[in-house]
Amino acid sequence: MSSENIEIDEFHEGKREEVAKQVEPFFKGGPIWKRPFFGVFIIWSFMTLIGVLIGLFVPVHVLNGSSSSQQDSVKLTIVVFTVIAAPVSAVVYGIAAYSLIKWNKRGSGKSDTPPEDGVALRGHGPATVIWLSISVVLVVILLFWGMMVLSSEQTPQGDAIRMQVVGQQWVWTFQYGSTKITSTQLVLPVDRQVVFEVSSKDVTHGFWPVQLGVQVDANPGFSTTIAASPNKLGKFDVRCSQLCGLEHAYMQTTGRVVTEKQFEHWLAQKGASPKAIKLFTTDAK
Amino acid sequence: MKRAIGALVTVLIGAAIFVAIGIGFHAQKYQSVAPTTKAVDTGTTQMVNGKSLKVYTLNLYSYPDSTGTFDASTGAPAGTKPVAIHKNGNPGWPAYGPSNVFQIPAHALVKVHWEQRDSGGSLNNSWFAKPTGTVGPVTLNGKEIPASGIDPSQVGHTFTVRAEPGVDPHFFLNVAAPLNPGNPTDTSTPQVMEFSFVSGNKGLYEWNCEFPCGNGIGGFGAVMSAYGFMSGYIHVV
Amino acid sequence: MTSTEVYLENTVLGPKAGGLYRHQNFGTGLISGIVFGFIGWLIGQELLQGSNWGSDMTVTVTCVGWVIGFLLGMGAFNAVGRWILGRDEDHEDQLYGAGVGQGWKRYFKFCTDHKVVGIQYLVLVMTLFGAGGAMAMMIRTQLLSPHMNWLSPQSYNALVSVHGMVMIIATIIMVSGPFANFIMPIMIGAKDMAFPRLNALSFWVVVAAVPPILGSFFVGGVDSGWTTYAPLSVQSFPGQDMFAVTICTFVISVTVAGINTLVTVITMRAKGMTMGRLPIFVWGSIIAGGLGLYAMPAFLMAQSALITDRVVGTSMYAPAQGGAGWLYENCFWIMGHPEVYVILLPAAGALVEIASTFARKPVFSYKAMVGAMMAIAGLGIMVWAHHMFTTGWAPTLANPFMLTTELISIPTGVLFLCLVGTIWRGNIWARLPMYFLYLFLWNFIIGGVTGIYLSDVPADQYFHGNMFVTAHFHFTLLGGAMVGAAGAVCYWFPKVSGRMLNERVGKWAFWLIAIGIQVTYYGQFLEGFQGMPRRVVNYNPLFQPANIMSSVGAYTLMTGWLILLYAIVHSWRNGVKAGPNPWHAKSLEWQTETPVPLENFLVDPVVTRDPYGYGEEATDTSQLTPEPVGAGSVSLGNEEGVL
Amino acid sequence: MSTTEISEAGQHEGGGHHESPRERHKKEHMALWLFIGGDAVFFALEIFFWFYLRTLNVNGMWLGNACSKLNPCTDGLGNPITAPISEASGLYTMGVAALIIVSALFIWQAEIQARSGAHRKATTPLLGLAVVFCLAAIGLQIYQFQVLPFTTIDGAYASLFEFFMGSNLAHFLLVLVIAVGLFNRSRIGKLEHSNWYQAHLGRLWAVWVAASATVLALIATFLA
Repeated sequence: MSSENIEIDEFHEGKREEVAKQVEPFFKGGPIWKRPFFGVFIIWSFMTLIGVLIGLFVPVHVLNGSSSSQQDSVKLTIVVFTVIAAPVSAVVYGIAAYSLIKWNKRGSGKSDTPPEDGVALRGHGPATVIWLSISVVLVVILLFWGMMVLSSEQTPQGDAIRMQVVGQQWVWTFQYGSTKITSTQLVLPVDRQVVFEVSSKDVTHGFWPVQLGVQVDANPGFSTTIAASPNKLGKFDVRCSQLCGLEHAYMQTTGRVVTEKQFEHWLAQKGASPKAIKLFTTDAK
Repeated sequence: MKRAIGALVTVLIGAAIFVAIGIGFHAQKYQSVAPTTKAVDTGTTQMVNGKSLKVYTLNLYSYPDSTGTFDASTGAPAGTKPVAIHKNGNPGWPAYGPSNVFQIPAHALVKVHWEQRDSGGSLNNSWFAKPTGTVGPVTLNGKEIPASGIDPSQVGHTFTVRAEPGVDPHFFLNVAAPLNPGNPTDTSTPQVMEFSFVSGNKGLYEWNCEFPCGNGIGGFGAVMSAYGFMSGYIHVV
Repeated sequence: MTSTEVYLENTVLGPKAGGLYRHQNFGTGLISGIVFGFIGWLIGQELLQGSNWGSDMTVTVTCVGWVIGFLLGMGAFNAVGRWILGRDEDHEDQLYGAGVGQGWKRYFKFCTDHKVVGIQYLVLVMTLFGAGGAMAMMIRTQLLSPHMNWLSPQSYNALVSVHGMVMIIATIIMVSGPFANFIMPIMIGAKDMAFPRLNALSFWVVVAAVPPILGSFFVGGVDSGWTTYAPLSVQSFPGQDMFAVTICTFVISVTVAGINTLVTVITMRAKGMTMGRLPIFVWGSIIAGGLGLYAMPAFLMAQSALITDRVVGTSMYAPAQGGAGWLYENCFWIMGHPEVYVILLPAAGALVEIASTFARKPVFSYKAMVGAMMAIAGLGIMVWAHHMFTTGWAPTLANPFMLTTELISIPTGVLFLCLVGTIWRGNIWARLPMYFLYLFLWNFIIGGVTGIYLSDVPADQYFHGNMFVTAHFHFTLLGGAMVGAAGAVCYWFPKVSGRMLNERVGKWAFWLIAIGIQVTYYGQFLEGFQGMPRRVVNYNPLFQPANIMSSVGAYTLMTGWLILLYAIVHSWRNGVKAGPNPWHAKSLEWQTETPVPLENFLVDPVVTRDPYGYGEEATDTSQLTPEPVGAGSVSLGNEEGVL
Repeated sequence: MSTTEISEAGQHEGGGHHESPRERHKKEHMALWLFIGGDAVFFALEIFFWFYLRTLNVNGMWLGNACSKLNPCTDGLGNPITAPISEASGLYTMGVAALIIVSALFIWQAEIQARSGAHRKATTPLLGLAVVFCLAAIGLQIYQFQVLPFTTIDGAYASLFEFFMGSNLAHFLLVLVIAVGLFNRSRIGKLEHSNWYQAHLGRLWAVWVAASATVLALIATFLA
């Protein structure tokens, strides 16, 4: 044990000057392409570019279609967050990759003895402070973005129609308020905010009209609300997002966003009286 | 090289264990309870809109006890050899028969003859007492039931069908049969429901019972959560 | 005098005849467990229930009987009994308890030696990963095709649930089990853990807890996911009772282990090992230990209330009788989120050790790192409701929880800063542990960035309950923590086994794991973007390409882990012998012999500086120097004779 | 040499884990406080459950009135909820709490005696009384379960009431084990000199149990 100790001591003898020489500043020293900053910058730029490209393309092309302003803002949020996060995470990749490229001697992985000790850098105040400040600024940006989007999405509007969503094992039923119409398919008028009052008959379900970009659980014994603003005609999916037992996978249905006229027509076809339809669709305004 | 073989052997052993467990699960939990029941071709019919559709008939039974046998007293034609209603029957667990897997052709009129022998009670959601997705009248013991459906507090079972994820159009059928008023053990006098529906596109459809006939707070535990008793597939071919 | 000579001077203590105590081992534990389980079954059947087998009462009592019987048979309660009777263990009993002179058999005993417990944990963790991994493969195979008819929905749900919980149990103990037991006491210069018997108890309690959860498949399975949200779990199969018994038992283990770790580090540090000189891994272990100690009671509460709901009909979670499912969800996540950090922090600590050793540099801003770990733990208990953004519980709290959740990215960022700062300008020694460190950096960034979307309420409304979440937490738990644990295994392997890990085989495993993780979870991210819900047995054919990608990746991943397992097993038997310090590292565990002697150090070490003095001259701050105390004699703290 | 081999050979004089009572006291004291901390989290959550369900009064089922009086109904398992829910007799609850407090006080007194160097003849009877009172608390608690006017299926109040009493019972059992152990050790003279610390630790636990049981009893009795 003590022999080991002596070895270590000898190892360090007279290394001080060598160590001092190795301490190169981040921004200075030699031609520009040899400075650490430059190398890190190259990798950083590359990784940032990849991140930004992913952010710009993936949500647009992979994400499910959008039928509501909420889903539009989900897409926008993903783009914005990815674009913000890309340069930050690229810093880690840049530093780690540059270190590996620059300071890893070839074949070190096969060697049984370690390379010489690196620079005894036990911390760097300014770097830590900058790192922390950037994180704080980012968190504030992300938080405000989230709060803004959330409040704009969920503010109830005067002309919102209110309908009841009932989850049960393993079917969704939708009740159109005063019209007493119940359907297993969700038909909604376009350009009208709709407030879903969601509840469950048995266990917890997750009410998720996918392309509407909103989601809330259907809890037994309680009613929860969520607002969506369909803004595009067409079909959308309704899925259950909370494991609810045996047939959870099949607890889904489809919905349609239709024009106001078609909507009233559909309600009438289902057997609602004109008066009730009027009460339901117009009086909300 | 030796090490490569060792690594390969490890992976193969791992794969073998995985396959063994997988076969165990497959065999234990996914065996069909009886051979697939195929709908029988019974001619063609003229629809209201003038289209002519092939007609198929499907027989469906619901029993109070899955440990019983399927014979003349429980609905099979006289002279049929008795077979178990359910391979892994459990006393006190109701079951559907003659199988939980049905096969019907696409875009045909399917006439269903359903003999309901189980007791019952109140539905969680009275909406399921009303027939949905049926074509023509729905009869109970030969009498047509009102459009509002049967009494939701006197339901035996429901036959509720929907599409698997991604199958289009979203196919939906729901018919409830009332409970058997007689002695629950007396299964010889069923409630007979008759109804028809038009099958959708080809695909795999899922049916289950929406009457909470299981245990637990919602009544959907035990038999309702065990695959093959109150749930199954409909292959539309 | 070499260590061997010191040890050989003393007579070898053999097992003494007499006393049931000395005849207890895993075999008697099993027999006793089965007997007690059977007695429990009889009690449940005849006295309490009188109804069919498989009812909740019977299953619960049977499982409790098994757990108590197994521990009794193992001899876990001997010391309690002897304390009550006033027949305290004497010296020989303690040596016997530490497994002296019992060869391989001590690995199957209630052994109090922390190194034996560490190895026992390592084997248990690998077994659990094997079981959980097989279930994962089953899930991925089922998802190869949208209408796959291989597994029934019932067994699929059971597999999903048990895979989740088995993996969570395995990851909670994967670093704090083997390495916080084997390595941590040596790192601080202690002779053993503070409570060696509790240490053994914490291990054997986990062993007792495993059979019920795996046995749940035989009584219908668990169909409510690893989160077992009530009220679904209240009406689930009796398998749910076995699940709950497992959790309640496991909580005991975490509590005992947490107390033990904290007391060990606070009271048993070597001379000179101040808190400011503790290796980061030790900090990670005690913060995780403390966090687990205070988070796990919430899980105990959630699951014991679930048991009473199921077995004796209370109504904590049944809304019809005045309960609320949100209560369960809150309780679960009050445990659930801190538990993520219980998993992560020891692994992160191990990675810091690796970074310092293989970059040959001191840890970058030690204090910031420790502060960040504490901040993560502190914030970690205040973020639970971000799992509940879409449950409809207290929508007004969305903004505060969004704030705390996003705040946690600041200390996590500091953790990254310290890791890359340590690597920066180091002379990188590209051995296998360093590979895993790089993989961790790559994966954890992805896990972190995707976490930002989920912390944002509007985006979470799309991603919640969606495969995106699955991919996200697998990237952090598997890509982050488990990769860290793999790094830790490679790093400490020479100390634990006395041999070098075969790095050629290890590197094949590494690349398969690295690629497997990316392919599997990029696939799942795609599924999530496309809108595939979690835990579905069949799905829309739209998602099939992404699912195939994910399944292929999963097979690759499993191959990688199996090859790593082979490398470990092969090297343990045939590896090149390692010296005491193959990595030329400076922390205490590398300064003692390999294999590590019974009480870790032949002479009590004295620490004069922290273990990161790479590139610094030993003379100016003085090197970590284990020195003989009392002129070569061994101080054993035995001044007051037999207790 | 493999790990196995060295550990077989590896043992030396004074091996094992012998420590002075002072050291054990320090460690076990710290461990006990940590454990009480964990238990306190559980305790806090119990109280959280109580007030959460009491405040929400889901379906008017906190006291179960909705079912038992207005419209008799079943609990979903098919069992009828018939028993009228009234508050349980506070006498039992408070009585149980009082007994466990007395038990804890006896352990405390024994600790004071042992600490000041009293002979085992002084501490043993005190600890014996502690055992008796603890047993009495357990017995009364079990008796209370049998005479309760409701069962667990009668609403959230009834459920939590029984849950509280059940968790108290589990705590009492631990106190009993410790009290019996201390009593026996005192009897054979193993609680003297510096070993008084064991009574100290036992007292800490007993006091915590008594305090938490009292708080739960007060809540269950007066905050229905």
